[in-house]
Amino acid sequence: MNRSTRRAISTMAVVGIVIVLIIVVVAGIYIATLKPKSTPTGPSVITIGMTMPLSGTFASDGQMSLNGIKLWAQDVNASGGIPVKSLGKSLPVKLIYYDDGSSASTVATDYQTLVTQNVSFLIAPYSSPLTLAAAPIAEANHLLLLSHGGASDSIWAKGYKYVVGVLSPASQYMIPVIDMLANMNPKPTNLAFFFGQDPFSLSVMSSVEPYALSKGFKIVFNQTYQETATDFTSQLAQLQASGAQVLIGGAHFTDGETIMKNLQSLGIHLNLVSLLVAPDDPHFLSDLGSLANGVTVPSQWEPNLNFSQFSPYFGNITSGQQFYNRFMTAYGIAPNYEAAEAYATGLVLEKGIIDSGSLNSTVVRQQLATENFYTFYGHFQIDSTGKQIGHTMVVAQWQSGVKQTIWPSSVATATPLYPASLQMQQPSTLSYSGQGTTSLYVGGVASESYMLSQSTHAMLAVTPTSPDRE
Amino acid sequence: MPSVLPGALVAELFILGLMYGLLYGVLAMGLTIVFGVMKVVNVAHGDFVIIGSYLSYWAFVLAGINPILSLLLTIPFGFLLGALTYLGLIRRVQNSPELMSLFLTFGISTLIGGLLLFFYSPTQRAVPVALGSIEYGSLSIPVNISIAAAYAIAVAIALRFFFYRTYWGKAVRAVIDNRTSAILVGINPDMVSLKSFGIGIAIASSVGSIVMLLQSISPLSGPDFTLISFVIVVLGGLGNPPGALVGGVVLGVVESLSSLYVNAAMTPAIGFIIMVIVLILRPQGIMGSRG
Amino acid sequence: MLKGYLLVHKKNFVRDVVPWVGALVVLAFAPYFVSASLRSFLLFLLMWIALSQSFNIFTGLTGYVNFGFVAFYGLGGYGMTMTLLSLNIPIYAAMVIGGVISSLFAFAISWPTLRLRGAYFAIAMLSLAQALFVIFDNWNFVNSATGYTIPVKYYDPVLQYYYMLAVAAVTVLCLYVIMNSRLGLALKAIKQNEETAVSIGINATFYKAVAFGISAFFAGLAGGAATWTITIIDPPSAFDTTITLTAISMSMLGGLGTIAGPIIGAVILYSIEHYFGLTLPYLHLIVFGIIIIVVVLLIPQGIMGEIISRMKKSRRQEVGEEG
Amino acid sequence: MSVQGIDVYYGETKVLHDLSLKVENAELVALLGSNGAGKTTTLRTLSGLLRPAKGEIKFDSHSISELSANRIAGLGISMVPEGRGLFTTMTVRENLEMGAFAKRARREMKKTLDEVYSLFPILKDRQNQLAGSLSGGEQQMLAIGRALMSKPKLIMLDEPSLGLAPIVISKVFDALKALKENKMTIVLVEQNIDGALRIADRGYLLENGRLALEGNPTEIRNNEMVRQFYLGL
Amino acid sequence: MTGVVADNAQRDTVLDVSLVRKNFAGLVALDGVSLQLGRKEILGLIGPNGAGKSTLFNIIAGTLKPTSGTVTFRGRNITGLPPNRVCRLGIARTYQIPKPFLDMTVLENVYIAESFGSGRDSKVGTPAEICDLVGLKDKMHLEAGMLNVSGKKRLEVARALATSPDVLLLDEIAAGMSPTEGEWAVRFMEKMSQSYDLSIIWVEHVMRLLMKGVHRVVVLDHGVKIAEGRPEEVVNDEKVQQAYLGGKLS
Repeated sequence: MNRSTRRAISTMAVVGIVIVLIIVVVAGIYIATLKPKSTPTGPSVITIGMTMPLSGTFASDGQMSLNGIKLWAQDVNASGGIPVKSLGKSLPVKLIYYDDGSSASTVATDYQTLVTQNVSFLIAPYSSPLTLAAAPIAEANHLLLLSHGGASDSIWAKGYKYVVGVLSPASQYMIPVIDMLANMNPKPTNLAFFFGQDPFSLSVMSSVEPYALSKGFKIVFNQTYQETATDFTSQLAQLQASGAQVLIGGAHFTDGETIMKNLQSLGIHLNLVSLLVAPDDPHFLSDLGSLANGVTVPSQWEPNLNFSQFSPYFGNITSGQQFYNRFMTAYGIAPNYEAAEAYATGLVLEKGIIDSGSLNSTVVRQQLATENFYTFYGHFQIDSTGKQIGHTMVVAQWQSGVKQTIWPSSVATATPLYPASLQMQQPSTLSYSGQGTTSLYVGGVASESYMLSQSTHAMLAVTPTSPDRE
Repeated sequence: MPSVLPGALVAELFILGLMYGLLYGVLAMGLTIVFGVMKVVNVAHGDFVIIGSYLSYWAFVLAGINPILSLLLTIPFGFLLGALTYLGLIRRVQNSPELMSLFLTFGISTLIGGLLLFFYSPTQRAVPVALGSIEYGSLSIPVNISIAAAYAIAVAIALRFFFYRTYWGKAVRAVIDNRTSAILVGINPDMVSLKSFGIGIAIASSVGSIVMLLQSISPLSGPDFTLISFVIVVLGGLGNPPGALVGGVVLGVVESLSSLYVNAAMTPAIGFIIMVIVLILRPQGIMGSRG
Repeated sequence: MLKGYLLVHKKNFVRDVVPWVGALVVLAFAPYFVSASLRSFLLFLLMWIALSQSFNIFTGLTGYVNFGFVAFYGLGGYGMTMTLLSLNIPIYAAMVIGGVISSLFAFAISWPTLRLRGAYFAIAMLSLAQALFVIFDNWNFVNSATGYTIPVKYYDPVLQYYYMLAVAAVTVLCLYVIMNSRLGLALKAIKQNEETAVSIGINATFYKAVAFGISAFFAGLAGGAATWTITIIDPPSAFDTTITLTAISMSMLGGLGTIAGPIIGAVILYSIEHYFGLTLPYLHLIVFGIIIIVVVLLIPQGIMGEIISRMKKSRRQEVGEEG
Repeated sequence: MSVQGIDVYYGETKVLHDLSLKVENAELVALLGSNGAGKTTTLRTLSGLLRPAKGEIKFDSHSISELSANRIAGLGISMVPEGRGLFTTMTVRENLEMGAFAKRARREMKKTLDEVYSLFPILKDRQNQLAGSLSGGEQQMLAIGRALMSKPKLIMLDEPSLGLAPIVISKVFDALKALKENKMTIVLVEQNIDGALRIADRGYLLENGRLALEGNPTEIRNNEMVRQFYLGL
Repeated sequence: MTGVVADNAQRDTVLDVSLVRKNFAGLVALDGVSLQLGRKEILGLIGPNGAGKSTLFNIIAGTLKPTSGTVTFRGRNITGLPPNRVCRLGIARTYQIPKPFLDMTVLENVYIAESFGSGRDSKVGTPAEICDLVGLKDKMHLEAGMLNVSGKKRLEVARALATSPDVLLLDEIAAGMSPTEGEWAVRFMEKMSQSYDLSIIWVEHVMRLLMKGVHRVVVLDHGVKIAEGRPEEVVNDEKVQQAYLGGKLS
């Protein structure tokens, strides 16, 4: 390098440093402006604060949840806001949210920021660890923290007074699956457990294991795995050798699909596969095609559920289908239960504010303790710790390219496809047109639609050859 | 854990481990060639795998191209991308301390991760191509993994041909062996570096296509592949391509067979622990010859 | 010894000490006049200063790049949490125990790992940290994947702020003391030319291990204080490679081996991350990546390194070639 | 080749001071001098591995001071580095093939290969062995053979006798003599003055990076400076 | 052994190298070399390139472990001790290619050596005095990287002296110095040796100087000691001429 280029480069370095410094100054100013503006005449909006994991491990869940909550806020504001009795008027809702990057330390900082921004209520980030990181801050500032995506039972075992769960806790996830299997004919005897090694999945596993044993099942394979693992074939080969008839397990997204692909490539015959989280995502179908058929997932909510016959019923959205359509129109992608539980969280807050007539978190929290009602998402009732006890899980199953609710039978839209093993070894056609998955995100906003076209539907409609029995 | 090990299961696990090992071994070869020629530890290696995977994914979704066919796309694209990355970035730190290239490729890795997240969202992707398995007695060998292994072998053979039969391949070996002498016989080290980096990245992104047959990926899976490659490369000796293949097979088989005794969640630790032990006992790797 | 070295250097105490004390005083009174959100921002900024500085204590002074740095942070966090929960001792004592545990780990692994050089050392440390993650994830003794939560009775954001301030201040002070001590002198010699250093009687193996242990101690302290603030610790958050990479990026941007460098780097990068994290979710990774690439290509010595070498260059021009 | 007043630095240290040399066609020039005199530095500069800070190097009346080492090699200047610099993990034949890397040489590789084999028959017997497994003398022959493969106009050798037994040394010198008789231009750096002067046409004596003496073998032999530089008395 | 006793200083041996042998991957670098260094003696160690001088230095200094043989320093077996221990016992060395701490000033370089070194009070003086002694007084506050070759060589000597050694291993100190500077080096070493009870092994290619400066010479060739004795005897030794010049020149 000769002298002149060296000088040019150092000049560029100086320019670089200056640019960086400018960015920092701008950042500083921005952060300074985050400080609350004084509002002497009482609140004119209801400010609700939260962070969401829009990047990092939980990013896709966070995006879904955020969309659900934003949709609720839109709907509320479109209908004139929430009537607050103590103020004698209806106030619109304002959401403040940040990306926490799935990092607990960012959650801890951002919630500190939120509590200084005159928020009246807090909504928890998606996932149990992040909810746990937000809880002490809510507690210390006496702000209600509604959990829509933190399922771990431990959240409610720490004595927090302000944390309220809208969703069924992790311990409830696989219980209905076991109930369903116990009612199958022929009833399977050998179960395989293959859960992820993470707090949520372990929490699911620790409750389903004794429950399955109490129902007379034998657990012939029981392992946990790292979510980041790139293949599970050697474990699944052993699972096959163990003589298991049903696989119960999973953790999140990528690992769930990889398990399915591995099962398929090994040609493993199972009567039923039930995985956490992954199969609920619409991508599960587009990514796996006919392989998805017959896979079940414990679900907090399904589009085909309808609770409007229950009383008291709350909310303008009266059925799952209505929410599905509403969400489709707004975002162009199908909602999963994460979106629904997030929307329902808004409804729960709305109900609490209306019934208590207050914007005071402590008052609303007390009000929620007494509530017992239904929304399109299902039942709401909490115990003294704030844990959800009213809501129940359902079991959903992919059948011919459609996700059907199959359990409990009172809300089922289809009979379980059981045994559902046949699709597993059918090589799908290589000329699959794959129109189902062109959801291209730019900056976290879905810009293209996710829609199963008619032709895809037709192609994926593999007629079950085994008789449905219940 | 079975008290008596069924022979067929052990055999199946061995074959599965071997085949996966071959694929990851070839992936690691890409990394080790780059290190051998340039002394650059490419932290972004796994992210180039994901780029290849996404390319195959979109080829499949938009044009219905099977991931195997999309190799025809990812190999030249990977080579081009590698060559451009080399010309634009890597070349500038080639003569700086090793540390600088480590930082640089870490920056590239972060950038790729960010760009993929920005454009594709964090959701997982997979392609619904099912290939079933070959039943042989009581063994069942998955077709997709067999294809992966076959591809790995093909790449290994092609690399061997390139390194031992072509002039440029020999030039690459010459540069790895003795850089100064290579320059003195007229080999342009920049050209060799360019080609090696291109080849390294072509291998990574083409493995990405194959990976699409085996599993589901997300923009954040890149570092997982990098880590696997690191372990293998160190097992085989940094800068030693055949060593990488051996390291990959050793790791694949050990991990697969260990699954009989160890909970799956512990499996990744086995690779790391083997690697740390190897580094302590034989810092030059299993295949390394320098004493 | 110290006296003799100071003679060589002619320290300007007013210039060297006053700004630091000033900054410390401002930070000490900060909770009284800044908002809770800014205080919380400062708390984590202080954590990053402590982390990048403890990274600097080893890597900046010896030139060995520790890619498994997060292991020290995680072990400190676990050490603090577990002693706090099981022994019911004051939190500062638990933090010190966390630091000591992390330090002992560093000494234990120094023998096999410090023999490795360059990329081998980096990869070995990276793998070691990953192995720790997997082991903790499966180990019931540390509550496996579930990890621990700090009970809400310990929650006190102002106190947490002061602890973190203390950790950061002590870490910076320690680096200053090391750099002006016999240990620092030995490390400086080892970094510049290990062979010569050994030839004049410096026990390189010993001094490197000591620096490794000290670096681990302060990273452990910071890990403990951070865990207390975040209130939860589990293997993915305790052994997150991103923490290593962020600490590396910060100290590298500011300038490894200098006192002010890692602090400047932490301020810049953490502000950027915080700012973009709040506004543009995916963009901060892209910005982060570009900054690292630009720094490596344009100012490989970091901001302080660049300033120092420019100062030297201009001094050299004054003195003229060979004086 | 001609070298005009070059200054060469290692970092900030000046190691060659205003050095000028000339090498005529088909001439064997010996560069002599004690250790640290600057002989190896001179060769490294001529082959392009080092850049002169000042001065000019001309080859066939073209300036080559700014060219990269691999370009210079392509022009037909071949160097046998100190310690031979073989590709030890490659076979003898592959080493020779690499020698003919330059496009000009690659076309005639087969022919050149035969020529080298006839000059050093032992290499043909060993052609599929790894270069690292050869004996010291064989390695030196391979290094020279590799340099010849590029069909060089000028060949430069750095201490070919280093570490070899006396019998092998004389063989190496015989080979060089044969090359010279084939009209090859050779620059030889040697500390074995006697051997070098026996085959050289002219010699330069360096001391501390400066030219100390220039002349034909007899003049150098009879100059007292040589004995002084080497033996101190 | 040629058996020449140079002067009475040799009577008490400070350093005794006995039958040292070193193999590198099958190659014999040193083949049973023995030599003794007396108190206040300056011993020249010469030999053509590749003779094994550096290997011998590295073995004495502890950088390499001999395959067999022993090194005894003042009656203590120091074979295989690490270099830092060897230095602290009192054996200092310089490097042929100077290896200063480039980013430190001259004074700092010397200061570090003094403060670690042998661990005893320096017998030569304070770092500043040592800089003065070797003629670097006015460059004391310059960075080592800015010195010229001669300055760096002087710094090597200063650094070695600062460790307060009893034995000094000098590796090509005069190469890169002007003839006048070389003369200075010879006088300097003689003075150091006498004033500070220093024994020196000196490797040098600038023979003119070496022969003036040393009391006794040991000649190595191909790892074997081929001659030993007073300079004028050694120079006329036929084996030495063969090794050095490839034959008798004229």
